Amino acid sequence: MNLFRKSPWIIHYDGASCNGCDIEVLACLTPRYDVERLGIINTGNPKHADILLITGYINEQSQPVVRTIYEQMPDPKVVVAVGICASSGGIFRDCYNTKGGVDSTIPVDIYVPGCAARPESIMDGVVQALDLLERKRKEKKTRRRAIAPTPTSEVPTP
Amino acid sequence: MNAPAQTYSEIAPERLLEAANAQRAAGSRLVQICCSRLQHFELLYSFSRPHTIEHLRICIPDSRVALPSISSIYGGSFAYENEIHDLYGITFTGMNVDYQGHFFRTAIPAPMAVPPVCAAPAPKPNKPQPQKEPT
Amino acid sequence: MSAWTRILAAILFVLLSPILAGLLAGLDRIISARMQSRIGPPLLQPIYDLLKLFQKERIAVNRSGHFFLLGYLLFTILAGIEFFIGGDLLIVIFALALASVFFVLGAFAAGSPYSHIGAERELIQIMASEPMLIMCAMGFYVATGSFQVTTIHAQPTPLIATLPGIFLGMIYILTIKLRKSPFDLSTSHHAHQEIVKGITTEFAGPYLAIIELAHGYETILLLGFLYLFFAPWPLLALAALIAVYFLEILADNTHARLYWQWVLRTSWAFTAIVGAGNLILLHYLQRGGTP
Amino acid sequence: MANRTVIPFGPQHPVLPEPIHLDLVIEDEHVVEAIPSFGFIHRGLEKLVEKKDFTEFTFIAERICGICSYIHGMGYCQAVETVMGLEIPERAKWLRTMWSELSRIHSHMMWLGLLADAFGFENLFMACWRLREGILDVIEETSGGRVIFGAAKVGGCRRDVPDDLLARIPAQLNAVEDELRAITNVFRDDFSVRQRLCGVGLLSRNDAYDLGAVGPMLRASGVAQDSRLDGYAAYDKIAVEPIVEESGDCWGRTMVRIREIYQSFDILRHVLPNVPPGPVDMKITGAPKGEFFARLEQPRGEVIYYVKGNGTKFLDRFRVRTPTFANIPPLLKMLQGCQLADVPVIVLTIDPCISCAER
Repeated sequence: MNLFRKSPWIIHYDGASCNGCDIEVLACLTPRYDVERLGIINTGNPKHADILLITGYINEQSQPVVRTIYEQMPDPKVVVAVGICASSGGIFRDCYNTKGGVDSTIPVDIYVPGCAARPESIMDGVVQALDLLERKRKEKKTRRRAIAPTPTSEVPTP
Repeated sequence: MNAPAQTYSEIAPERLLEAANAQRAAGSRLVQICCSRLQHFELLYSFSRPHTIEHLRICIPDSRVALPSISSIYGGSFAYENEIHDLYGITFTGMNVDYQGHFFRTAIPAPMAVPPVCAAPAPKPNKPQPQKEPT
Repeated sequence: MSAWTRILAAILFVLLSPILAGLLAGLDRIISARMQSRIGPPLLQPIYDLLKLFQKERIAVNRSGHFFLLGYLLFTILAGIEFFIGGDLLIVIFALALASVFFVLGAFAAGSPYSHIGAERELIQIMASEPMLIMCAMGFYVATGSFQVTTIHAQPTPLIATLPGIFLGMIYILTIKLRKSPFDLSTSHHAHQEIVKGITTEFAGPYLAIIELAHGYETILLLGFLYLFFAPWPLLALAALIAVYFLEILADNTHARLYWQWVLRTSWAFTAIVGAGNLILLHYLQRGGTP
Repeated sequence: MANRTVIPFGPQHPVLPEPIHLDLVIEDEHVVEAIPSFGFIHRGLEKLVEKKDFTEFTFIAERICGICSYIHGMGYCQAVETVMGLEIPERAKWLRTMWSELSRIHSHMMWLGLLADAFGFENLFMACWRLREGILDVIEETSGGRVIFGAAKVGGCRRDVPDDLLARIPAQLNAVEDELRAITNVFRDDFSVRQRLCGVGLLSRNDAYDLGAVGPMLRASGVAQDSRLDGYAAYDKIAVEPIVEESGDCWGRTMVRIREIYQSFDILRHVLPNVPPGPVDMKITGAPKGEFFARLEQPRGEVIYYVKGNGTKFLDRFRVRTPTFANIPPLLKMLQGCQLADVPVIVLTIDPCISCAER
């Protein structure tokens, strides 16, 4: 049974954004959109989460934070970049403090467009992430069988 | 519009504390401190009473000139002063809360201290390389 | 109870409790969602969550922490088995207390400030709820003359008639044990909290699943306690349990989280008044009845 | 337990939607000291004004913050218009007033929900956000966007709103307002909510004034200051009474915001039937030369836009002093000596918008 499809727990981190996407991410949890229908819980704790939603781009100070959160999440995990800023830096690309989109720091699996991304498209991004989770778990399992017991082997980052 | 009158007056850097004290005695509130990088550095201290807003302008030739902090008079000014220190590299002496340059950590030290490139359409793809500020 | 029925009861408890607790939690989440004008997750969601957590990667934060978690699970199950085979109520309560201590130790071993504060708060919650559990056992003893669950279960008249205060006190601490608002101090299932996930912050994947599992066993065990009050009339008991659980969900949805000082104060005051009051009155009545 | 521990609070924290980091020195769950660090969202967009045309910069001004997005765009435009000496059409002024009041309602309702989430009242959070969708519907119908709707433009508004739509809005607003009463009553009367708000995070009148608090923070401490009295946009034709509470605690600030929601409904009911006919924007010629400070009232308090033009398409300096930035010193003052459980509540009562504060 594809359990990851049924029970994805998300964690949301706000990189350097304008807040527009953040409040839309929160709006996804609330009655009109209600992502709990899909079994999604906003855990707020990287160690419990499967999906990392990042809004906003990465700057000097948030880079180590994002990296730490990503490393704290147990495998399998998926990163969803929400909004244009998170995808490429967006309107703030030319700012002096920009390092670029989220993929400048950690591997991103799904890009959600929009400025600000609408709740519908955020939900769509999360749902696309669900299948990836299961695939990643299987990949890891077969890989582990292939290369003997090294329990700390990481998923290769593209 | 019945917006309150805004007045601008220029004062010398040495007279800053004295002027701030006078504002405080008159019951004004510190609204903001704004620094601009023109060919020189220009600081605007804004004070407001219910129906007026006064801006005190201080011009300093470069960022090596240290200014006195007004945080002993207006306790909330440290936020503005730390910000200006981190973005423009101007030193304030005697701040009540001093972040030692860690209020805003930026990829390049004092990024706003570069004078503006006026009227140029500015295609600037080369991003400045991150450097660590020696602290 | 013969030896065979005892073994059967134990096996049934170990196997069925997680499923039952999962369904209960699923229902809880659906009802909560409806109260919040949402649709809510599927009924089996907590079971999906649990199974998924077992499939996640094991991140070893601290080995002793995991040992303590196993202790937590083991002693909760032991307490449950002792209860459902009709054993001694005091052993059940002590095993349960020991399980909680293992849980707290596990969180202390994890070494993050959030889990430390969560563990401290969990200790406070144990302090708030434990007196009532002991008083409950005493109440059963005073009413039936035995600590044996079989004897208490075999009473001809329902104990609710003589122990209403104890029952109320048990409902009160059930809120603490189920981690519902206003008592969701040490950790909370859904609401966001100032100490992140509190006591469970540092446990990931399978270890979190162990906690959830133990919590499920504990829930069933506590509901078993409440069942004893209505033992002769199973249908009434079922209705009462449903009503109590609904009340807990309602409380969860109509309260803010309160301070630990407040929780400790009110739970002691409330349980002392209704629990101890009930005990004293019962004792007095029994002596008055048979001088 | 009486030893001191330092708790890192944030930057990723479930109660705070935005990254701010506080090192809380605590002793027995009492905060002895709170040391904040900033810069997680610092973008440096003020510097972008030198690279972008002054009309194009409106889009960036709108993205200073996604919650009070419209007022940021409008404030920037207002500052530029004053420097250029433009008098925008009357209809644009009224539409601007309408959108800024809608923004205020949506922001305050969102804040009420977040506050409820901070003290662990999930149901209330959901209820506030459910009703907020009703306001977002109105915003979407009138402008096409939900949170960032790009309706501001130097010289007026980017879009016109048809009159039949304007006539339809009051009924929608009334429906939201009716349902909102039940929710705000909970904030006012509920026992557990009052336990968490009353007497928490006290800020005296003097401290609020001296430390430079603005907006609901200042008004909840008994100072009647509201920049809408300056009469920008169409506010000179609307009577706005500053809403003041005397208690100076978290409960007072909640009450100020709740009463402001109802005030905004009243203002909208006055504005919507009175929007005059006519064009909504005007042609812009030339470039700004000169300097001006525009003061506006955001949901979070007084915001200041400073524009300095040099006669070219590219401004010399754009500065925004946002309300959250001004409210940081009072926040640090309030955090001293509070309980750990109160930290999220106190941080939220300044209605933090870190994106605003760090730009």
